[in-house]
Amino acid sequence: MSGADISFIIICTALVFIMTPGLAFFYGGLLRKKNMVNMMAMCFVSIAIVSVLWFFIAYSLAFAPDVGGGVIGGFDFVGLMGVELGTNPSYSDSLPHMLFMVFQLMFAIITVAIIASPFSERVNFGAFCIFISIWLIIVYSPIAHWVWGQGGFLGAIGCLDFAGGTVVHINVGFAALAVALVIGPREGYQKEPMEPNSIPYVLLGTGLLWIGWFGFNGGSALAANNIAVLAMFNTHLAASMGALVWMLIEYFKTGKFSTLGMASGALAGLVVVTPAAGFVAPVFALIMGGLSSLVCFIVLSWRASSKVDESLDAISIHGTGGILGAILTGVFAAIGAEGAILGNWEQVWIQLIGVAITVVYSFVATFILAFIIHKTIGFRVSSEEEYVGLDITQHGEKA
Amino acid sequence: MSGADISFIIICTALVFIMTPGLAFFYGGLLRKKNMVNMMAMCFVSIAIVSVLWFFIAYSLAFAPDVGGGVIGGFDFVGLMGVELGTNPSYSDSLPHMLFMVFQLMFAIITVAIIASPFSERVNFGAFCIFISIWLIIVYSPIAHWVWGQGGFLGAIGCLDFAGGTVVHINVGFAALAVALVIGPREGYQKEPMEPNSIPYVLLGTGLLWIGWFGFNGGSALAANNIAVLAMFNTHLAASMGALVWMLIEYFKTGKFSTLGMASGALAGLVVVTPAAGFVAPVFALIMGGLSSLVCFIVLSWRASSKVDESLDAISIHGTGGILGAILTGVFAAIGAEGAILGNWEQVWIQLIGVAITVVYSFVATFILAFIIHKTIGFRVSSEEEYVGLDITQHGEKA
Amino acid sequence: MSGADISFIIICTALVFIMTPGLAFFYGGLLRKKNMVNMMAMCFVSIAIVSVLWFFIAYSLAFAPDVGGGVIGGFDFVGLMGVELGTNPSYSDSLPHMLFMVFQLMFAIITVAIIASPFSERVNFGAFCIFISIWLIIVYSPIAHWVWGQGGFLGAIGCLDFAGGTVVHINVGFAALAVALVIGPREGYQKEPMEPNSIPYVLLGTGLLWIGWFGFNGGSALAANNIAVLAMFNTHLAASMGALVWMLIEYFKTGKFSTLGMASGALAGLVVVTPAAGFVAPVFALIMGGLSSLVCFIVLSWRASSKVDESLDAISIHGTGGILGAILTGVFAAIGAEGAILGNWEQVWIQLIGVAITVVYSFVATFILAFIIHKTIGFRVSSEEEYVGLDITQHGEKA
Amino acid sequence: MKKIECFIRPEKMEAVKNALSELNIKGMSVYEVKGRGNQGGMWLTGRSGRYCVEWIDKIKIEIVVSSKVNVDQVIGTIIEKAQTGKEGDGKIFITPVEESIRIRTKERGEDIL
Amino acid sequence: MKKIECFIRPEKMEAVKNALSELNIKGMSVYEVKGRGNQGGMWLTGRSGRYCVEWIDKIKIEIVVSSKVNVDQVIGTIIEKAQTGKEGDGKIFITPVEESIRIRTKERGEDIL
Amino acid sequence: MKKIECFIRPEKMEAVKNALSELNIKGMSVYEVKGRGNQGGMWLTGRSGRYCVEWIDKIKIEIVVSSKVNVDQVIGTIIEKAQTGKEGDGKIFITPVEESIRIRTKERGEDIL
Ligand SMILES: Nc1ncnc2c1ncn2[C@@H]1O[C@H](COP(=O)(O)OP(=O)(O)O)[C@@H](O)[C@H]1O
Ligand SMILES: Nc1ncnc2c1ncn2[C@@H]1O[C@H](COP(=O)(O)OP(=O)(O)O)[C@@H](O)[C@H]1O
Ligand SMILES: Nc1ncnc2c1ncn2[C@@H]1O[C@H](COP(=O)(O)OP(=O)(O)O)[C@@H](O)[C@H]1O
Repeated sequence: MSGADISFIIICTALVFIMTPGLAFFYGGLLRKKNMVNMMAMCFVSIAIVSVLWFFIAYSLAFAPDVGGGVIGGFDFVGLMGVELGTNPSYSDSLPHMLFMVFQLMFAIITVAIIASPFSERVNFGAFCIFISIWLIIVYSPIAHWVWGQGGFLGAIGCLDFAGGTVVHINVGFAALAVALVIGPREGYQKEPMEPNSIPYVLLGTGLLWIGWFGFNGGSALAANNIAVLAMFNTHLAASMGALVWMLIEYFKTGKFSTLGMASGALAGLVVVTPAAGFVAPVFALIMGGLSSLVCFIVLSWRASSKVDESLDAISIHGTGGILGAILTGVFAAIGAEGAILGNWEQVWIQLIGVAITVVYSFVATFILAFIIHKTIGFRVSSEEEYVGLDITQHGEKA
Repeated sequence: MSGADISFIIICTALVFIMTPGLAFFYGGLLRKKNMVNMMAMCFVSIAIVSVLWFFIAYSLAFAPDVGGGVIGGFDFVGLMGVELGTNPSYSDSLPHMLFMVFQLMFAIITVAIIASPFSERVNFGAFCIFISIWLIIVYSPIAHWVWGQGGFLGAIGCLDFAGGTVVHINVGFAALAVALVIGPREGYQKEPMEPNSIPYVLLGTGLLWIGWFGFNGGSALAANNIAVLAMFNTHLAASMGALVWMLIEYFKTGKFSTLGMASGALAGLVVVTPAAGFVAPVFALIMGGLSSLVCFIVLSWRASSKVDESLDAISIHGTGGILGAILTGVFAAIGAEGAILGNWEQVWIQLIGVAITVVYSFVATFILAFIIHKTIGFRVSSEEEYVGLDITQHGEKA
Repeated sequence: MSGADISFIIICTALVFIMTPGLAFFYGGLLRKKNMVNMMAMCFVSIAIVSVLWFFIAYSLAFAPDVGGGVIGGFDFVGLMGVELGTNPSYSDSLPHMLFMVFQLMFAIITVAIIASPFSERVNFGAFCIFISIWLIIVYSPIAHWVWGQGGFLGAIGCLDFAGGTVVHINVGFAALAVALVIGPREGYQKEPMEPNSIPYVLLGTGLLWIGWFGFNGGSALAANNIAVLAMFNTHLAASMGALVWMLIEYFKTGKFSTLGMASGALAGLVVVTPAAGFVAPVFALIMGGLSSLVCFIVLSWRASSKVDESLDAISIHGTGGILGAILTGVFAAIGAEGAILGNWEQVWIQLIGVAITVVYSFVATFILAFIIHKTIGFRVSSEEEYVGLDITQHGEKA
Repeated sequence: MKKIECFIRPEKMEAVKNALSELNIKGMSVYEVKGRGNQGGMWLTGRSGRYCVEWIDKIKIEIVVSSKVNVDQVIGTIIEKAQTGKEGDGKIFITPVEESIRIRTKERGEDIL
Repeated sequence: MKKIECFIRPEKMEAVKNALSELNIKGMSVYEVKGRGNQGGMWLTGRSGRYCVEWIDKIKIEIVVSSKVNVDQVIGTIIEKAQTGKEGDGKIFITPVEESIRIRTKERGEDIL
Repeated sequence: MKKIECFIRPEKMEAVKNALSELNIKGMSVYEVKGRGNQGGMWLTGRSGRYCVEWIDKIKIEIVVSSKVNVDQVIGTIIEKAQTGKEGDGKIFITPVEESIRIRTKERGEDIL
């Protein structure tokens, strides 16, 4: 075990943790004030629920030795039995197994919190809690297993995902889309103004997400080494370029320097670089960040004009940026992996397989799950409750 | 000296630091808007005052070699003389003594800031500053010495306190209670609505406290090793379980998913696990977190219906959770210490002694101190000033 | 390469990063609400622009081997060519060159963001973006080169600047002054009330700046060693003393405990200790913090009564505190350097040279640059736009 | 001169404003208020039975119009845009105004409106 | 119809609302204002002598009542609940209302109140 | 008794208040509103042409004065302090008040003002 690595990954874990409160502010600021506490509560409850389930079962399904076929982990780590303070060489030689486990936990939390997007402003809080509990187990854990788990089949075929582009972003994007389709738009959607209630909160969230992402991507090196440095710098560069490009796009379209655009662009850059962070040279991170803003902007514009009320845009940013990132990782990878620029075009192909499988599984499984809950427990609050706002009706509180 | 440990503890120190601004938001959001700046100012001034006094005298009283009887440290470290850049093996072989000192300083700061609770919305800021200056020296420093100081008597009898359950939480809880009894309730208490002015601020504070607690408990291993990992994960798990349980309790009582309840539960979990973090297996951290929410909820309900206006609930959460944690540490300790589950029931007994002595000393000494200041300088602002709000009258500012 | 150092500096980089979002809140809270988003956007766009330019050219000008005369770096590191994952012994033996580069990048970002001060509430956002792009290259990069660059002439004559008192603070203070003189005061300045719109935001910013400064000064040791510890503690102590002294000054002047005063004092302390952090004993950090508050308070009072509308006081705090710090570093340096207290009065003289050259270059170059932009593109928005507020007119958004 | 005070749902404000603009009624002031109507709030069903949200956010638009303006038309326009048919649509009150002054020019009387 | 505008201490709002509910006066609108009375604010003593807090937060409750309502009883109820006997308790003003319209139904007149 | 409602620029509030204090008019209430005048907002030129900021923040000061007060003098004072000569200076409206009550003492009538 290495003290330096332990020190690094503990702090990276803390940084990934702070992304979820950050997201609470990012998302909360984008909604109408009457639903802001509800959104923040969804993010915070994700921390609580995912952590407890991780302890009991979800970590085991994702990271316990494969039960066959590379599809799911077994029950070896149920209740964190066998997750000791010593190392588990399948995951790291220098970190206590428990540290690897808690670092991974933070990824699961933020993923689940991002999925709050399509639930915003219209959903029964209890039903949301039930949904995420099951979703963690039947969607997140398997996909995490495929890519990162011991024996997972996407990892086995050589699918590159440095820090979770597939597991976290593509997954959550398409899950969010599925949910949005099942539960339908908010009342008054596209008819009434639904302006963000606090840009400063959005920016606070952006700042916290950004710093957290240093831990997310940097920490994914699982050691305090130069790959961590590369990942961290690439992360920053892609976010910066993303912010700049999106802002300029909006400026040329509307004549205004949209601050929200800057924040969205930063996010688009952060998402796209996630699978690539430790594999590509900085110049490609720069390019990926800029490209991601462009592509996500187009998808977002299209989404916003559609009937799909997934208004915090997990699909347009995490989903889209995630796919783009996965593919471009296959193209630009050159450090510790070989992508198309080193002549290995097959990698792109492998990446596409990873994308396709994740998209399909995430979308279909989430759709079915959401559909069942929607038809049984029911997601939507009553029209009156939606009107009054969920802060009062679900939580008895006001922002 | 170890670079890894230095790196780790410097960052943990920074994390503990951020708890106090976090607390400023947690507490500030719970009050009425007209007193929010005042509350935040109390937290920030705690940073300033405690740090300066720590330099001059408080560190010495707490951590200088004992002057006899295990009751108080001497003057060896006055003005930080003798607190060098080399190690002090009494405290750590791998850290510069100065780093140990500043890590401890952050604990003193957050403790003093928590004590702002019973002062909220009714107290002369100058009197508060005087109070905390003396309290640090006559209450905090001795108790810290007993438990952690070189030769302190509670440490000597084997009292287990991993990261400050006794020194920080029990201490501050009962000190807050004493202050509340001395200065009496706010005008209009229990007659007029006194709703929290900003749940988002409370959640921001919760997020910052939570991440800070990773440094608080994790860093208390004083090294980047697997005990730090254990402490950090236990911290997170107890907080998560606490949040979940409290939320569910409120839901079954009122039908609403209180976000404040979630925040309180997280805090209850964080407090209870503090003395136990590096000594117990995760499953016990989980149990402790849940139990703490239950017990703190009951105490808080009782407190809220009483005449005691200690409305930010240092007593119900820090005091109660701290006692529960101290006892359960004696029960569940199994890693690097032996508790009742390993047959060592005496540990519980030792823990109870630690609790009892701390409760009595903290309460009595604080009561006397508060009483003297109350009768001489006077804590309460005039009724008119209280009505207008302390932001304007004490600080000439508005939130 | 050292894992411990890498771990430490990556996290310090993250901490310095968070200073800029922190500054967004610090500055944003001080303005009128109608311009808050604009101010935050200026801070965030600084991140984006500086990072991208750093990649292309600015890092090279500052840190590539000197082209002769110690005045400017060459083009060796353009596009970060040659900035590898291995070490660059000119800067550090234990860190990847890339890590040194990104750590330095964060300094450039926060410096550029601080310069938003004189632009507040009256400037075309596009013109601001153009200004900072050029300023980074023609002012920041050269000065950074002089002090820290390989072959820089101020470094060569032995000018002491531990963490950027000269490069960051003096530089930005006088640049801000120059800008303020060029673009003139806001309409209604000193005639209409312009109260801060959110003290809590200012305090959030203060908290984030403070914790970030641990990375700023601590990380400037470029290793997880005891000098980092010293720097970090000195930072904290100076900030605490600064906060206390400024608060007391205001109290004796106005009878109110100004929270803004506390925040300003903390900043004054943080600034003054920046060049000295790793060179002086804590007691001198304490003295410097207190002294800085006193001096900055006087300068600020004078500035506030003048016609110079540099209302976020980069000149009074960063400029003034920076000069004071540079000089006092020459006086008190005793650890790893010899100042006047060790009899080496020449050091003070060298410091004064550093100060004078920086002040003159920064002021003159910035003045010329600002003047040219002002007369060509034009900085000021129209009187109507200024009235309505920049959030709507520049960004189409509302806080 | 009459003052028309209408309490409407916040989400209808833009629509009402735009419709009034077309009638060439441009001068107006907007207040954020909270209110309750004859039902004393809005009744909802929660896990623990029926409960009442006592205050609902509303917007008050206040328009002072000259006596040359057809008040009924204005009212009709507001109703058309603000109506949903559900409880909580709001109310309009008409009160008398004795004098109007434009600060910029010191002019007085109906013609400044 | 009359409009009753009462400026009261914010902390009395709930009590006033509840008391009015018992009189079956439910429709009302609430504004957050700041104000000053004849004393020109609130005078306090600080370390550096007497000073005045010029604006104090108040709540204005605005109630339009039909002419069948006993206005004096309403006023009496408000006073009973809002009075503390100290300066700053606030004032009540009565103004005339000419017409009321319910947006939901287009009904007009006193009966909608 | 009259109610004087003046919509002014927020930055003029202090000046107006001080000037009224000198006339010994101290009681008043202040509302934060947003409004638009006859221009329908404020027209600006941006990169992509002319556009209109439809709502501008204003302050409404509401002053109920007894009939002994010289309303014209009050109006004159407000205008003097609030005028800039540019569009958006605001308007003043005068409406009748039938009764005033002081909550603290239950006194009624003009003399409480
Ligand atoms: N009597 C009244 N006096 C003052 N304001 C009223 C009165 N009645 C209604 N309002 C205002 O109008 C809003 C909507 O009225 P409401 O009665 O809910 O509509 P509806 O008549 O369609 O049920 C209320 O929230 C309140 O602000
Ligand atoms: N003449 C007035 N015009 C408008 N509002 C007034 C007037 N006088 C008082 N108010 C409102 O009533 C509130 C309380 O009045 P105040 O005079 O302080 O009560 P008291 O008469 O008990 O001293 C003020 O804050 C203000 O909002
Ligand atoms: N007819 C009106 N009814 C109600 N409020 C009005 C009316 N006209 C103007 N106002 C208020 O007065 C403010 C300023 O008026 P404005 O017309 O812009 O001034 P000016 O007459 O100098 O152009 C507006 O923002 C609005 O709040």
